[in-house]
This record gives sequence, structure tokens and C-alpha cells, in this order.
Amino acid sequence: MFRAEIKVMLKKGVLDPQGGAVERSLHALEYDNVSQVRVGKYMELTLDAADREAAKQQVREMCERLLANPVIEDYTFDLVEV
Amino acid sequence: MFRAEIKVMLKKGVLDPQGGAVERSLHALEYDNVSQVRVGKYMELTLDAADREAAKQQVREMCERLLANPVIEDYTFDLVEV
Amino acid sequence: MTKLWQEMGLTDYEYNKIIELLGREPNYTELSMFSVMWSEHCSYKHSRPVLRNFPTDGPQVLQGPGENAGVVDIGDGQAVAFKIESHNHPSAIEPFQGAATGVGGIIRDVFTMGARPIALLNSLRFGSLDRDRVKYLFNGVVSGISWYGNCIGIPTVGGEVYFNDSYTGNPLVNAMCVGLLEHKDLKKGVASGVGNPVMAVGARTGRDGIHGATFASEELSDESEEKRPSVQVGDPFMEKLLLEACLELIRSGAVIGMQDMGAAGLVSSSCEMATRGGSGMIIDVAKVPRREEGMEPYEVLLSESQERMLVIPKKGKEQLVKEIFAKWGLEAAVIGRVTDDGMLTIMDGEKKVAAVPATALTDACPVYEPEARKPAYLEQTAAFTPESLPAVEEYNDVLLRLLASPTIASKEWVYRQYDYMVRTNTVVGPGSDAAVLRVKGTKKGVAVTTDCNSLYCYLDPFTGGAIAVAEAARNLVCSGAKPLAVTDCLNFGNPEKPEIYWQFKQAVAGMSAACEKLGTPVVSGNVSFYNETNGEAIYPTPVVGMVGLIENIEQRCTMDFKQEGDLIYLLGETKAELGGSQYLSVIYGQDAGKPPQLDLDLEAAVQGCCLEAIKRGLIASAHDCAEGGLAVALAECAISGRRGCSVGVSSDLTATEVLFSESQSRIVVSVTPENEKELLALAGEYNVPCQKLGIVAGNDLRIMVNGTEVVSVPLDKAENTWREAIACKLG
Amino acid sequence: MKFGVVVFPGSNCDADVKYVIDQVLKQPVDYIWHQEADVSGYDCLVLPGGFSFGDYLRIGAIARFSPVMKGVERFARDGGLVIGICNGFQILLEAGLLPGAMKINDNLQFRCHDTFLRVENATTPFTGRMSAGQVVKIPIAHGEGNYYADEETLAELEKNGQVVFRYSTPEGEITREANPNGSTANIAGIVNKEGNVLGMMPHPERCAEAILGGEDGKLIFQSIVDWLERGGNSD
Ligand SMILES: Nc1ncnc2c1ncn2[C@@H]1O[C@H](COP(=O)(O)OP(=O)(O)O)[C@@H](O)[C@H]1O
Ligand SMILES: [Mg+2]
Repeated sequence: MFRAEIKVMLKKGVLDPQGGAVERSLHALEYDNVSQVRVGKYMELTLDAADREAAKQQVREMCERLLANPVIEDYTFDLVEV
Repeated sequence: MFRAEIKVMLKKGVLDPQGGAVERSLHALEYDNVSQVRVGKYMELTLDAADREAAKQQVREMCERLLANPVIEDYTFDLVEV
Repeated sequence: MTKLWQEMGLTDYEYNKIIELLGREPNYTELSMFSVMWSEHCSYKHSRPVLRNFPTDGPQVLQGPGENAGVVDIGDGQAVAFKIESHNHPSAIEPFQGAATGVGGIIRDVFTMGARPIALLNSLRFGSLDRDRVKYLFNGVVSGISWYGNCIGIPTVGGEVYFNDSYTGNPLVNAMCVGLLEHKDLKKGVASGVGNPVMAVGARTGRDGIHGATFASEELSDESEEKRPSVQVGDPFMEKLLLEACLELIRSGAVIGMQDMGAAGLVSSSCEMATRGGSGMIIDVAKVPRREEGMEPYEVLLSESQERMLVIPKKGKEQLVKEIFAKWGLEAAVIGRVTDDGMLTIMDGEKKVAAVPATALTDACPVYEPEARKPAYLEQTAAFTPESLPAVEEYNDVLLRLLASPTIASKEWVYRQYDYMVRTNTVVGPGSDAAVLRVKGTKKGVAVTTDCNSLYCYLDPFTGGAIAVAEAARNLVCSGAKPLAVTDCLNFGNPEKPEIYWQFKQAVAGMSAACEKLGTPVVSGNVSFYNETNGEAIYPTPVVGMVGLIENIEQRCTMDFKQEGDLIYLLGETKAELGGSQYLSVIYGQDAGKPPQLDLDLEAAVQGCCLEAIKRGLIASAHDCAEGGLAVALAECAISGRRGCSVGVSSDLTATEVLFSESQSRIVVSVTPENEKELLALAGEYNVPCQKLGIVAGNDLRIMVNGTEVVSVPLDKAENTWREAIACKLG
Repeated sequence: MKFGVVVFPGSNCDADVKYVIDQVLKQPVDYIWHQEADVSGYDCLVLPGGFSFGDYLRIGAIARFSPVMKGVERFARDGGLVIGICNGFQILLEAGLLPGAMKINDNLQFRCHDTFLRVENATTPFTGRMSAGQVVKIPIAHGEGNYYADEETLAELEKNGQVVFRYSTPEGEITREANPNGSTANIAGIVNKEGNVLGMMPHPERCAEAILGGEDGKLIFQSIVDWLERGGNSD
């Protein structure tokens, strides 16, 4: 069994309205030392797979097909055996 | 300078309709071996701080005040020196 | 040491009463059931005797108070079901989800009656927008309402937002839903027919909001932040499916009764349905579909997980119920059956975990009528005389400041976040006196509004309560609708304080008097007590939701000036009534004085006259004169019509009084010159003062009093001030 | 001539579209449940607005896997007319039937109000009753209508005349202020290269009757009817 931790972010170069808003709010709270805020999605799921390689393969596929939109998003993930 | 990577998730036991929807959809795509899907937020930001301890302190504060809603959400974060 | 029942919010007296009712000590599960059912939120133990004073009957009433929603006839075999409910406490802690689940709950109350929800409204109160916390709450509440209503596809067509310091720590979030049904589809929350199955449908049960009803019955304090699990997360998508499935099920004819599992979840829905049906119920908690593992029986019983319903189908229809729900991707499980022993028996598999007479949980709850005492502050507020204030010199400036005050300013920032058009029935959307929805396939329209000026209620709860009803009716009339009936949401502080209880009784008495006179019975409602933070109560806020009928939707009216050259008239009369005005509050920071008086005979006459004038097609626009007085009302007619006006008033009053007095029973109308005579004749018939104010003309807002020009503001400037004020505050 | 309105769990504007086709245009129309894979027998498919599958994860991401979408794809490939409104537009993007992607509004708020649209291409099957440069008033109601296309895609869209509607001032100027959501190049609606699939964020079905405050939306449905009556040719 594997636990996959998946991060999905807007591609570099695609303007991130949420990131911008969070950054402005942080500045309003006087965290002036904060910059380059980006907001994305984080997902966790449990996967019953034969081995790490199979799990990796499957998670990649799920990301490509459903979890991320390749037109505007990039994804990365970690796998933890559980 | 530090790069903070923040994950915000609904607390355990709090209904996660989005996680449920993704799980059902993955099953419909015949990933029957997937379970316990949870969907949360992922944020990255750059922080100008004196040292790791100061950075940690500040990110924790930002999470409590703005980035997470402690009533229903938990957060965790990693700091990478950049 | 505090006793278990005390921890659960029950008094020693109540505990002894439970022992008396059961003839033994309750076990833990039973005690939990009593504690939620006997909480203020579910039992109305401090309000029941007072609520009996409301008039509740009328030829139009198909279902009065006591059901999930009230129902009134609108002709052609059709009816509307409607109710308002508060979600104040959850929204104070988690504004987005708190408000969202409030919307979800009220929608369920309406579709359980067999009605398709056609409109949502909300009535909101916050502290000053100068505070960061208030901005956060305001933003969160509005986006929570927006998210839930938009996602489920029911238009949010109206409501109101007021700002006052008394709500700083305890905002009010009242949500109202209106549904349309055929008489034959009317369903009630009753369980009857021995052996009929009891089914749980919709979402699975988790540990959400256990003891939420108790929580809603306590004052907020800093510790409330710790009561976190009491806040639930809503799933409007699930509710949309549930709505469609339930309506399909009702049309199938297989259902005896159904009720949503709202506050106090399975316990309240089961014992209330059994009580109404004069029956009993046996339920096996082990059969309730769950989302979490290891839940105790009391947790399953008390859970306030959202988007669930309890359904009593006819015996043998279990499979049909399951099929209908499966089509919508939902679960339906048989969890028990109806009995005739009057008992609510709870099993956990083979084991009996509770056995309580259903009526012990409902009707037998002790009822309190606490001491009522007139609050001392009223002496001071009533003694205040506006004459003591310095005379105004710059009326333009005063008017602009009023237009910029968030309570008066345009609420577009709010309602542009609401989908108010979905289902394409919204003929008059938010921003007018009342929203109007067409009823497809007929000539009819339904008009809806919510109203309450709580500042008046603070200064005189009887008059304030009566005005809330009168104003709601007036708003409907201005849209061309005949007012039909009321749903109310009574938001007050801690009723165990004599001053609060006095406010409560007075407000209900005032509302009752107005309802009686205007022929608008109360058919549903909700009480929310304990709206206090650290001992300070909110202003008494008895919100009135009202529904009216337009027989022919072509005969509707809106507030905007329609045409250059139209004549402007005032129905009703302006008096020296600056007490409780926004003028005093905004310009001088004084929430003081005596509020305007309400003459119910005059009110009824003005409304009757206006409605008749609209029906005869005499008037081009009609607008209720409310917060900010005549000057603000004229500005609103002009701004929404994008046409200026030139007004001249001769009066014994001071210019300040003419402009900003908030005298009741006044409506600003405009007529074409051809219709002027007939309007005057009509006003004569109704014995209603009808004073000529001026003419729709130009691009400015001009007002002369006794020959002196006191206001002259370019319309653009007035409009920008009014339109941008809230957005500016939120920056 | 027959219209089909696809219904996903969570569709909200299905009944509104059906009402316009049925009651205003007096044309035959059916609902098509999302689990129906066969869409033969229709001349125009409408993917209506709403919150299909709750808009969870990403708008349209789950709906695009519904069985009906296979049928829609085939139907579109064979030249059938498909119009996606709001949520329907988003589903068409996710399904790859139209290029680009949708982001959250740049003001981060759901917005519901009238918008003015300048008609950029009046030769499509959906805009025959309009003229290029004409300004129509059609309301929006969305939280994620911020259309995104990278530079290359945008150039391609412009070159092929695939941009059908742009948010504009009432006078037809394309300004930043007229853009309610931050869309690339003020884009409110596009067609595929072949011109038979339209996606638009504004809701024409909400302004097809005078009683609702405007009739510009009717032009789109009438254009479709004209097109189909002519046997699928521009005149
Ligand atoms: N202020 C009121 N005026 C009239 N009826 C009321 C009032 N408050 C509550 N009721 C009626 O009491 C019943 C119980 O209401 P409530 O507890 O709010 O319902 P729910 O179970 O949905 O929470 C309803 O029929 C409601 O209409
Ligand atoms: Mg109820």
C-alpha cells in the first residue's frame, strides 16, 4: 500500500490570481518580507499497488488524465509506503 | 531567504466533499485500488527571514491568521533555504 | 463537581423532570437525546408561550407554524412554501461554512414539503466594516451563501444587510427559502402507519456538529472558538442530488412523510415525525450508513451531518425509494419502522440502547416564561431630543455621507456574487424593494422580501416589530404584490435576562398587531436566542420574511424613475421623526430618540392605495421611504432610473426633518401627467395624503424646501458614492 | 430538427435552455442524461451551465468522463453543432473539444451581472443573426470564467477567426474595465477551427425573453435554427 501526496500548481508563466491575492493579504498583515506566493492544490490518496514502480506509473496516469490539467498545470508527487 | 511549502487540509473527521468526488471519479475511471482521497490546498512562498527559527515562527503565524482556518483545517509546512 | 446533565446544558429541574417522565434514570444515550431536544434551539422553551400570540390563520394558509415550512395558496391549485432560519453561531466561528450550511438547511426545510425551491433570500447583520474581523466575517458569509446557492442552482434574489456595532462579535445570518408546489404534492413531516419503514437517505453520517443544537443555544464567548467540531462542512452538490431525488420520490406517491435531519439530526427528525403522527418508531443505529468508524449510538443519533433526510415511505416501496436515489447516485437505507406504542426505541443491532416516549422529547419539554422587565437604557434613549443637535448647514454633504454609509449604500457588492437569475424566473432581481419571480405557465408572479430595522427595535421593540412587518408588506406592495403571509426569524440576546425577555415579548406583540391589521398571518419562523458576546446582547432583531402574490405579472412595478417629465408624488405624510434615524446614527453617532410611530390604519390605507394604483397602471414607479428618509428614497429612485429630479416641498418642518425624518407609511411614486388626476382621486378615496413633490428631470438631484434649495448633487456623484461605498470599505 | 440538452448531475441551467428552445423558439428538444452514450438523432447539442459534479477538483474535469461525452465528441467530429454555455464551455475545454483552459476569475469572486459582448465573428452557425461589430447584452454568472490560452494558441484563434465574442463596453470598445474576469484578450466565447463547436461563458438562455430584461440571447438560438433550416450552410 502506498500513500501518494500530490501537488498541482499552475505552470510557471501562467498568472496565478489566488497567489497574488494571498500575497496582497499577507502584505496587508505586514508580512512585507513575503514574495512569490503561489497557490495550488494538494491531494492525498491511498493506492494498493504491487510495487513502487507500478504505483508511480499509476499516479502519473491519474494526474495526466484527471488530477491536473496539462494545459495550465504541472504536478509532482511523493510516494510513501504504508 | 527561505521557500516555504505549505499544505492545508481539512481536519480529520471533517467532511471532504471534494475528496469524495475525486475518489468516485477515479473509481469510475477504473482505478479501483484507490481509497481515502483527500483534497486540500498547497501554497508556496518566499520569505526573507534571519534564520530558520524566525522563518518557522512567521509561517506558523501566517497559517494561523490567514492561510488556514483553524476551525476546520490543519496545516503543515516545510522550509527550504534558498 | 458539575453533573453530567449540567455539562450537557440541562438544569437539575429538567433532569428531575426527565426521571419523572421515564419513571427511571435515563442512560447516557437517552440523556444526550433529551439534552439536544430540550435545548432552546429545538424546544423553543423560552419562546413557545409568546409565539402563540402570533395570528396564524387566514383563508390563504394551507399550513401554518409547526411544520418544516409554512404553505400558502396562490390559486390554480398552486402554493408557495417558505421559511427563514438563523445560522448565527456557526457563522460567527466559521463564516463561509456556517453561512453555507445555513442555506443548505433552509432549502431542505422547503423541499421536504414537496416544493421546488424557487428563491433564496438572506438577512445579514454585521459590526462596523472598519474592523478587520468584521470584514473577514462579511466576506466569508457572503461567499458561503453565494457558493451554496449558486452551486445548487437556486437564485438568491434578495435580502438585506445592516451594519451596527451591536453585531461586532455576533453577526446574524438568517437564510430564507421559498418553494413552489402543487397542492396535491404537499407533504408533511409525519410518521404514521404501523409497520411502514423508516429510511435514511442522502449523505452518510459522520461526527459532524454533535451537540450543535446545544451550541446554538449558548452565548458566544472566547471559549466558543474551542467548540470546533460544531461547525459542519456543506456539500451543495450532494444537496442538489438530494433535492431532485426527493422531489421525484414525492411525485411517485410513495411517501407518507419526510423531514430533514437538521439540528439534533436523527433524534429530532424521528421524535418530531412520531409526535406529529401520534405514532412511535423503532430505529437501529447500526443500519445508518456512516462515513466514520467506531461511532457510538449517541453520536449517530446526534450527528448534524448535512444533506440527509428521514423518509417514511409506504410499506413495500423500499425498493422504489432505493432505485430513485440510486439514479441520483445516492444511498437510501431502511433503518427502522413506524410503531404505535408512542415510543422512540433505539437499537444498536440486537441491543436496545434507548427507549423514550417520543412526546417526552418534544411536547413534554418544560416551558419557561421568565421575568420581563423594561430595560433602563430606554429612559435615556427616549429622552434624547434631536433638537439639541447643531443645525445642519451642508445638506449635500449629509446626503452623500448617508449614501456612503454601508447600511444605506448599494448592496451590489453582495448580490453580484449571487446567481440571482438561474431558472429564468427572476423578473425583478435584487436591488429593488422586493424581488419578483414569474410562475412559468401562468400570468402570476410571486414577490418576496425580508425586512427589519433593529435600531427601531432597540429603541422601542413593540413599534420596531410592527414596523418590520409593515415595511415588508410595503415593499411587496411597491412591487405590485398583495402581501400573503409572514415567516419570521427572532434574533435576540439571552432570554433569561428580564430586559431581553421584555424586548422579545414587546417585539412579538408589535409584530402580531401589524400582522393582524395587514392580514398577513405568520406561517413559519425560527427563534435564535443567546446572541451575545461577553455579556453584550445584539439589538433585538425580529426579521420578517414576507411573500406576496401578483395576479398578473404585467401589473408589476419597480422603484426607478421611468421617464423625464413624470411627476413625483409622496403617498403618506412626513412628520418630525428623526429619532432612530440613520441621519442621527451616521452623522452624529447617536442610536437614540423615539423611533417613528406607526399608525396601522394609515399604513393599510397607503398600501391599499398604492396597490390599486399599480393595478390600474397609474404609476410608473413606487419606492418605499425607509432608512435615510425622503432624500435617500428620491436618490435611489433617481439613481436606479438614471434620471435626475427636481423636487420642491413646502412644509412646517425643518429642512432636516423633511429630508431625513424616517416617518413610516410613505411611498414615493411617479406618474405621467395624464395619470395625475386619477391618482389624486384614488388617494382621496383611500383617504391617503398625496403630496406633489416635483418632476423627473435633468441630471441632478435637486430638492428645495420652502423655496430654498437645500440639496443639489449631480446624479453621477450620488451614484458613485452610493455604488462604490461597500467595495471601498473592503478595499 | 431536434435539440438535445445534456444533463449532468449538478447541471442547473438545463431547464432554462430547454424552456427557451421549447417555449420561445417552439423547436423540439429533449434532455440527454449524462449516462447516455448514444446521441444520434439530434441536430444540435447543448451543454448547459451549472455545477456539474459540484465543480469539485476542477470545473468540468469530472464531467468530461461521463459516458455522454464520447457521444458528444463523435457528434462534433461529424460536424454536428455543439454549444457549451458556462459550465458547458468549461467541460468542452476539459474534453479538448476547444483549446485553452479556464482559471478562477482574477477578482476571485463569483460574478453575476449583465455584460456587453462585441460580436467578432458573425459567420458561425451560432451568430448568423448578428453582424460583426454588433454589441449584445448577455449576462454572466460564474466564478471561473477567466479564459486562458497561451500565446501560440491565442494567435491561432485570432488568425482563424475563432474568437466569437469579446467582453466590451456598451459602445463596443475592448477595455480592461469591460473584462469581468481577467480573460485573455477579453475572450467571452470561441469556436473550434471547424466552427461547429461554440463555447461561451455568458448565458444567452437568460435573456431570450423581454420579461427577463433583454432578448439578445435569442439571436444565438435563432441563428442555430436558421443554420439548421438551411441544411447546415452559411448563406
Ligand atoms: N418565530 C416563530 N414564529 C412562528 N413559528 C415559529 C417561530 N419559530 C419557530 N416556529 C415554528 O416552529 C417549528 C420549529 O421550528 P424550527 O425548530 O426552526 O425547525 P427546524 O426543525 O427546521 O429547526 C417550525 O414549524 C417553525 O415554523
Ligand atoms: Mg426543519
